[in-house]
Amino acid sequence: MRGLKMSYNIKIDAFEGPMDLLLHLINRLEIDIYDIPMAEITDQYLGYIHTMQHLELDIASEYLVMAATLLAIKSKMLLPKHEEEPIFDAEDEGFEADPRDELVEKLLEYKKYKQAALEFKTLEEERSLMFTRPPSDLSQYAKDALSGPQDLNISLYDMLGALQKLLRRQKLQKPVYTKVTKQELSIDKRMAEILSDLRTTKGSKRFYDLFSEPVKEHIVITFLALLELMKQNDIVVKQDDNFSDIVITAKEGVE
Amino acid sequence: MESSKWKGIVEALLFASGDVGLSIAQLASVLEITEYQATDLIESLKEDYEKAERGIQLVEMAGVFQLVTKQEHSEYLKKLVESTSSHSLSQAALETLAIIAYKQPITRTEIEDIRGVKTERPIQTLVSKALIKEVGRVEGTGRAYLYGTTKEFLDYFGLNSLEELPPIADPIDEGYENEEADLFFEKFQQTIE
Amino acid sequence: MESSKWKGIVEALLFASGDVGLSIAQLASVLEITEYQATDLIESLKEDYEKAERGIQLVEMAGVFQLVTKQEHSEYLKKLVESTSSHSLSQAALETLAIIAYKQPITRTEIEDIRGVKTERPIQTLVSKALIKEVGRVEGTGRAYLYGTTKEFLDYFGLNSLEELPPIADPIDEGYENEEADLFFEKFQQTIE
Repeated sequence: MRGLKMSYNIKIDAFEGPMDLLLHLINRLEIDIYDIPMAEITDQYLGYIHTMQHLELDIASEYLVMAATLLAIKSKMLLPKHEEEPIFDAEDEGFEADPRDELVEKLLEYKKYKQAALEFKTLEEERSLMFTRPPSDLSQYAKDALSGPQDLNISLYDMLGALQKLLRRQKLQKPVYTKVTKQELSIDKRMAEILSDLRTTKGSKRFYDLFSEPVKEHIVITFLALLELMKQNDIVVKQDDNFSDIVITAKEGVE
Repeated sequence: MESSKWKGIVEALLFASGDVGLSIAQLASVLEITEYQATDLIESLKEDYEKAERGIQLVEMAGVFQLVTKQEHSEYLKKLVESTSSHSLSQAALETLAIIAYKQPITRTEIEDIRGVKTERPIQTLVSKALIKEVGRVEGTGRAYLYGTTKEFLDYFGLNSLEELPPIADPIDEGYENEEADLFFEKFQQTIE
Repeated sequence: MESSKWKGIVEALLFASGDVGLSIAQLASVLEITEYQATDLIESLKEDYEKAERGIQLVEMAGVFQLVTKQEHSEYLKKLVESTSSHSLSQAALETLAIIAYKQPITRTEIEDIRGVKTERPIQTLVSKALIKEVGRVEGTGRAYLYGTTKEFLDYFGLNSLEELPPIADPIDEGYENEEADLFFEKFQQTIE
């Protein structure tokens, strides 16, 4: 029972509210929305509510309000009709208003936007397939005049919009490769690579040339590998002058 | 200047503008040409981008032109980004947004009347995502906020203007599809039986 | 696949990778081709960009390839900036302002970590517009400045306090950089042990 309850707790999100539930029932029962059999729909709706209560789910008050509305309409439908003197507030003179009218109108209105929401979802998906880039940094061309914000014409929403763009963009700037390369570049492996690298270039190489991969992990490991090689006395590191190239040379006889 | 040179400049300007985009008016003013000429340049660039060897396209969104990658390459681009766990909008947010888009300016109460449920949370989400904003207040007592969509909204859905909103279908005779709900309903029937 | 199609994909990837750029290794891994093939594609794209009708070029900087606008168009880019900057803030400045508003007090380095690019100039602009100010300094070495929003910021946006800022749904990410620092630390530990 416990497990069952939990699964329903998740599934209750299937409906966006009483209107959504009603539309669903109407569709499922293949009912003509313009001629809703109130008794049937009310029974079905209440059955749903009772099951939710049975499952001890929290029922949003809106569902109960709708239940009351359905019952009210149902009872009005049962009242005898008067030809001459309409007992309901009829907007058009001489015609008796159908007690279902207001509900039907609301359902149709809601349905309209529910369908629009579906179209928005499609648009959202299509748009998400297009990737953009941030504007280039052109600040070198900008002139800043010292002044307060009063001559600006921006809103809080411009700021939020910019932030939103940044947040969307940022997702792209976290490249997966940090994960991919995390795999197995060990310091030992990099040490061996460096030594064999040095051998192909007659024993020496410029320090910077060893940092060929612009991946942070690779840089860190290369650096640590170099330190380790120095410690083991396998390489010699030389710099002739301040700021001149640092040259890494493999010691002879080092395998 | 030759037309090919002009195109190069327009491409540079579009590129530098990134996801902020460039309007025809801006383009005309920077190049000191008429808006007609600017539009021509844009059109001709658009065609160039249609070639297979180009990975980018020129689209008009939210009233500005911007370069974006072609949809057909999205699978490769997705490999470059961390798997984004569905950052799409919730059903409640989409419904709320749809109502605001078609009926703006509109108050929260009016939205709740249509949806039949409380809508505070979805509105907050939409504001924080800069998809909607407060555009004013109702006169009189209460002075409730009126909501409308933003420029970011158009960009988010790839629309150029509100006129491009999908027409709202008259829902007569259209089936109401909701598989998830169906599934729920079946389970639920089993429980009552 | 035809080479023209490949080129399109490489262009799309380069475009979307922005100022961060792409390495040959990354490109090869995303396209599942060899690094040789990736280099060939890059070379061939580079040539394409040399044509006059292209406003962008493919450059290699610090081992990564990225697209940038051609030097010769800089006067137009300058005009673009001039035409937009007087009554508005650049995207960079708006982003920076948002980050400061929501994460103050914050140092420039922290902002740059979030934005992924240098942010000296936007900060200068915001200070000169009195929207932000230095609110203190970080303890310890470096003593970097901490930035926060000003009273003018609140006035300008009609806020009584920072609490009135709309809540943001997506947290501004801070985990990323730390992750890398952790990685470094881990490796470092391994070495000393």
